[in-house]
Amino acid sequence: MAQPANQEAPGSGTRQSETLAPPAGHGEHEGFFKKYLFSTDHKAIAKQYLFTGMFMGLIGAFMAYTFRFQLAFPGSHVPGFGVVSPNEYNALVTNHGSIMVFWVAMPVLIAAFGNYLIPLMLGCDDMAFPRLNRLSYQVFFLSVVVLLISLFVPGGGFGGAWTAYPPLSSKAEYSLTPLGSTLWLVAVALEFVAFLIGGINFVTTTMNSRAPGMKLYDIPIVVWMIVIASLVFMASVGPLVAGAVMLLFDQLFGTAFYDPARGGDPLLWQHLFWFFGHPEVYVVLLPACGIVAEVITVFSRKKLFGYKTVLYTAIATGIVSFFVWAHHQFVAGIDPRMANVFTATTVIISLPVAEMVFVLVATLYGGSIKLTTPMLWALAFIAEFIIGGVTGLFLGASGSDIYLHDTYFVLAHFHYTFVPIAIIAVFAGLTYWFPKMFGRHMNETLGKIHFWGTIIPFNSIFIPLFLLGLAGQHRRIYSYEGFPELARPELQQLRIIATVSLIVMLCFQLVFLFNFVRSMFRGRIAERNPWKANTLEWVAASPPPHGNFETMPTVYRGPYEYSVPNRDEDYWPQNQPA
Amino acid sequence: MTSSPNETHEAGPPASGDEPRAREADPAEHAQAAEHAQAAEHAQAAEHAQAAEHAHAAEHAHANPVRVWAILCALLVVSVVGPMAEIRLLTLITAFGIAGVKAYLVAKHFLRLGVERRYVAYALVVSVAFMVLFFAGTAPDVMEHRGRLWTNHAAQKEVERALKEAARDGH
Amino acid sequence: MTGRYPTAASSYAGDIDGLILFIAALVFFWGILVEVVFFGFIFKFREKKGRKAEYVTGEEKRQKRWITIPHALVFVCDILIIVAAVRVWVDVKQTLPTPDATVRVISQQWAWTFVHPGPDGALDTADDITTVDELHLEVGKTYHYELESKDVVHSLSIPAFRLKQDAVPGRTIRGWFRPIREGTYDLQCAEICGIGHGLMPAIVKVESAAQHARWMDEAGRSALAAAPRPRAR
Amino acid sequence: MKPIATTRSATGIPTGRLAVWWLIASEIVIFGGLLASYVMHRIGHAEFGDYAAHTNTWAGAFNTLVLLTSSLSAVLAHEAAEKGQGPRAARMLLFTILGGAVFLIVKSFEWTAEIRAGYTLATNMFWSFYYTAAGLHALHVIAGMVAMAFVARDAFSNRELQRVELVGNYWHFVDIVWIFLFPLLYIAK
Repeated sequence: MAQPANQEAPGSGTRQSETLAPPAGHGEHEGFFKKYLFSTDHKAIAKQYLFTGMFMGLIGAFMAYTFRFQLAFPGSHVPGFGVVSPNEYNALVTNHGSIMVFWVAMPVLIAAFGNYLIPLMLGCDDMAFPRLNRLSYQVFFLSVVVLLISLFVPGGGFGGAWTAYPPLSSKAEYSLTPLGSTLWLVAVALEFVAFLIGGINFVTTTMNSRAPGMKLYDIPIVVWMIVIASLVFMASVGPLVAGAVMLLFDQLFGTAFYDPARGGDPLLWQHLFWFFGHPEVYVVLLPACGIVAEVITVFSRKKLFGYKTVLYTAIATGIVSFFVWAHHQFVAGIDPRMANVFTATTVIISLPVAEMVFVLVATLYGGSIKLTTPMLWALAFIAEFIIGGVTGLFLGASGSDIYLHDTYFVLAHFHYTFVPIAIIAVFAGLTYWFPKMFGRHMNETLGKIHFWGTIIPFNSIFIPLFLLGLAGQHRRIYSYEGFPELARPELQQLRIIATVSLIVMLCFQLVFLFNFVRSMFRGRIAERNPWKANTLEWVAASPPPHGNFETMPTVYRGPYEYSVPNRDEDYWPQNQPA
Repeated sequence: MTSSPNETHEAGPPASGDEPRAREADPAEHAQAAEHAQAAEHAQAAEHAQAAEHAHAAEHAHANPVRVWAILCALLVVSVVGPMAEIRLLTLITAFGIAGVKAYLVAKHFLRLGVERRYVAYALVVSVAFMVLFFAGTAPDVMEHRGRLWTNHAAQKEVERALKEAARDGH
Repeated sequence: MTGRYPTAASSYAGDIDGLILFIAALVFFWGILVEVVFFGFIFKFREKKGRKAEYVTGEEKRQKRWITIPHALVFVCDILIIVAAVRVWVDVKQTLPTPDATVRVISQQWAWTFVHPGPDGALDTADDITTVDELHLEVGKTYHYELESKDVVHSLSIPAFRLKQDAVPGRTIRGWFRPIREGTYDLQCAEICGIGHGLMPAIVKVESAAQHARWMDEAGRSALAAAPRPRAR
Repeated sequence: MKPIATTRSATGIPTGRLAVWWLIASEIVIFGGLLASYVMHRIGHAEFGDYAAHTNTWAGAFNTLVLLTSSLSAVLAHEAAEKGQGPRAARMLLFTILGGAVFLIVKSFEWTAEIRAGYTLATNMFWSFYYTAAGLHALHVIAGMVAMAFVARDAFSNRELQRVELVGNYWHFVDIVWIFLFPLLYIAK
C-alpha cells in the first residue's frame, strides 16, 4: 500500500544498502553474553536450539535406558538410577515421550535447522524478526526449565503418558502428582508458544525476504518443508492450546471441562490432543524429508526427481494430515461409525508419503553416489522410514488396530518413524552442515563408526518390540511378571535383546559427541563449499559472519542443477550468472 | 540494540520515515543476468506495481469508516432486540447471522481484507475451515450423548438434574 | 499364528489375524520391492571414475511414469486394505449379534469388577455374581459386555480374543465376543491409568458348559450369603 | 538497524503486516478450538440456556458498542498514519486504548456482580466456558492495549508509523472475536 508508513516496500532506497558489510554494532566486538546468550543472530539462536535439543536428547535417552533396563531385568538396581518404582516408571515413559517429541525433534528439526538454514538458503542476512526470534528461544528455554523442575517436585514427575488423557491428568487424586502434572502442562504450553512465534517468523521470512531473482520454485526443498511444517503446526496447535488452558483450569480451579461427573467429557481432550498430535507427526517428518532431499541430491550429483512433485506431495501430506486424527482413538470409545471414515483417510495418507519415498529413491537413479557420512545417514533414513511407514498401515486399518492398539507394535512402528526423523535425518543434517556451522570438517572414520554403531542396534532394538507387540504386550507396564502370557522366558529374551541393543546404541553416541566436540576445535578447516553444492548457504564464508554474505546474492536458477549436460563443473550454484 | 526481551519495546535506533531503505536489486543492473532471474524480477516488479495499484484504488474505494461503524451499531441493535421475541429461529438468525455480517464488515473495511492480496483471506478462511473440520469430527462423540453402542449416562444425568433444578427455581 | 502369539480364542480372532496377514502380504511386497530397488540403485550408481551423473528432471511425462504407475498401484492396495479393514470392524465393533448373556465390566484404579448375570441370565437381579479380577465365561456362547469406568480411562484388552475397548468414565460402551476355546487367558488394562497401571492384571476363564454351571452354583451360593444388592443406575 | 531481511518484500505485503496476518490465523484456531468445544457442549446441554439467562445482556451489548467504536478509532489512526500525521494517529490510538479500558472496567463490574451472585469459574460448565473464553479475550484486549501504548509513543514523534496499522489489524481481530462471543455467551438463552 502506498502510504508513507510502509517505507519498507521495495523501491524506495538505494542499492548500496544491499551490499553493506554487517552493520556496525554487530559481529566480532560484542561481549560474550551479547554474542552467545542474547544474540539476535539467527545462527546463534539456531545453535542455542541445537545444543538445548541435544542436551534434552541426552536426558530422554537416559530415561529410555532406565526404563528399558527395568523391563529387561525387572526390579533390579538400574546402574545410575536405582530401583525403578511404578510411579517413577510412569514418569520416565511420560517424560521420555514428551521430551523426545517436544524438546528434541521440534527444536532440532524445525527451530535449529529452520533458523540456521532459512536466511542462509534464501540469501538474506537474518530472520525477518530477529528479536522475535530471540524471544522464541527464551520462551523455549523457560519451558525446558519448567519441565526439568517438574521432574523433581514432591510427588514426582507427571506420569499420565505424553497424551495426558483426563481425568487422570486433570485430577490430583487420580494421578497423585499434583505439582508434576501442572508443571508438565505449563511446560508444554510454553513450548507451543515458542514455536508459534518461531513459525510465524519462518513463514514470513520465506515469503518476503528471498534474494532477488529467487522464485517460489527456486527455494530449496528443505526450506519449503520447514515452512509447510510451521504452517501445519500453526493450524493444528491452536485447539490444543485452548484445550491445555481448559485442562490447567481443571487442575487448578476445579472446573469441569473434562470431568464426566459434572457434565464434562474426557473424550473432548482426546480429540483436541490428536487433532494436534497427528499433524505433529508430519510437522517433524517434512523437515526430515527436506534435509534428506538436500543431502541426497548433493552426494548423488543429481537433480531432485520432480521438484514440483515433492512440493505438492508435501502440501498434500500437510492437508490430509488434518483428516486422520481419530485413528488414535479407534478403540477409545468414539462412535464406531466414525472409525470407518478415519480408516479411509488414514490409509489414503499413504499415497503422498509413498510418493515422497518414491521420489527420493528415483533421485538416486543415474546418479554418481558418494557414500560420505551424511549420505549414509540420508540413505538410512529412507531404508528405515520405509519400514516405519508400511507398518503404519496395520494401525490405520481399524480392524487390525483393535488388536494392535496400545501394544508394542504401535511403539515399534512410531519409533521406526521417529528415530529416522529425529535422529537419523538430524545426523544427516548435522554432518552435512557441520562445515558451514563451525568452519571445520568432522572426522569421516569416526562418523562411519558412529553410523554403523547406531543403525545396527537401532534395528535390533525395535524388531524385537514388533514381535512383542504381535504377542499382545501392551504399553506402559513397568513389569510383565503379573501377566502369565507375557512373562514367558522367550518373550523376556526379546526384551533383553532390545535393552542390550539400546545400551550399545547409546554407547556409540559417545563416539559422536567426541567427534562433534573435537571437530569443532580441531577438525580440518573447511572451505566455503566443500561438498560442491548449489544452494546459497555455501556461498557465505564458513562459518558465516553476522550478516552472512559479503555481497547479497542474486539468484539465477533452481537449487538442484547438478550434472547439467555441456558444463565442465557438475554443479551450478544458484547465484552464479550464466 | 539492547538485550531487552521485551519485543514490543522499540529500543533500537529510530528508523524514521525518510531514512533510505533497502530494496530489491534494480533490474537494469543485471541486463546480462540469466533470463530466469530477469523474468523473476519482472514478475516481482509486476507484483509490486499491482500492489501499489491495489492500494491506490483502495484509497478511493474505501468506504467511509464512520459509515461502516454506524451500520455496525445498527446491526448491534438488531442483534440485541431480535432475540427478545424469544423465537428460536429468529434468535439464531439475528444473533449469529448478524454476528457473521458484522464480522464480515469489520474484516472487509477495518481489516481491509477486501484490498489485501487474495491469499491472505484464503489463509484465514482455511483456518476457520479447519475448526469446522474439528467440530465435525468431534461433535459425534461430544455433542451427542448417545451413539452406536455407547451411552453417555453422566452427561444425560447432568442435563436432567440441571433442568429439574432450573424448573424448581421457577424459571 | 505360531506359538509365540496368543491363542485365537474368540470367534472373530481369526478374522482379525486374517486381516493382519492380508495387510502383511501387501506391505511386505511393497516394502521389499522398494528396498530392493533402493539398494540396487545405491549399488549400481555408486561413484565411478570418469562417469558423470545423468541429468534427469523428473518433470517429463515419460520419467514421471516411474512414479505415477506405482502410485496408482499403491492406491489400489489402499482401497483393498480399507475394504478389508472396514468389513472386520463393522463385524467386531459396530454391530451386535443376539446375545446369550450380558456381562458388566467395571474398571477402576486398579482393579476389574465383573458382574455375571447368574443362572437367570439377566443382569441387575438378586442372583448376579460379582467377581474381582476374574471373568468366567462359557465356551461357545455369545456375550455382550457393558464396559464402565469409575474414575479414569482404562482399557479392556483380552489379547487372546483380539479384543480391546477403552472404558471412559461417565459412559457405558457395549460390545460383544464369543469365546470358542477353553482355557485361561490374560486380561489387561491397556490405557495408562495411574501408578498401579502395571498392577491391574485379571484373568478370563473360558469353561465348558458343565464347569461353568458348577462355578456358577458355587459362586452363587457364596454370593447369596454375601447378599450383593442389585446395582442401581 | 533493521536487517535487510526485514525490509525486503517479495510478496508485496510489508513484512510486519504479513506477520500480523499469520498471527491472526494462529489466533483464529486458538479461539476456534475453544469456541468449537463450547458450541458442542452448548448444543448437547439444554441447561446451558438457563445458566446463560443470568448473564447481563446489556453489559455485553454496551461492551460490543465500545469495542466497535474503538475499532473505528483504530481505523482513523491508520488513516492518519497513512497521511503521515503521527500525532493525530497517536491520539486516535490513545482513544482506542481508552475504549479497551472502558471495556475492561465494564467487564470487571459485570464479573464482580456475577461472582457475588455465586456464579464462579467452577460453578458449572457454562460458567467455566464463560469465564475462560471471555478471560482469554480480555487478555488479548490487555495485550493490544500495551502494544498500542508503545506504538502511540513512537507515533507522537512520527516514528514507525507502519506499526499503527499492525496494532490496528490485531485490534480488529480482537473485536471480531468479541462479535462472536457476545451472541454465544449472552444472547443465546
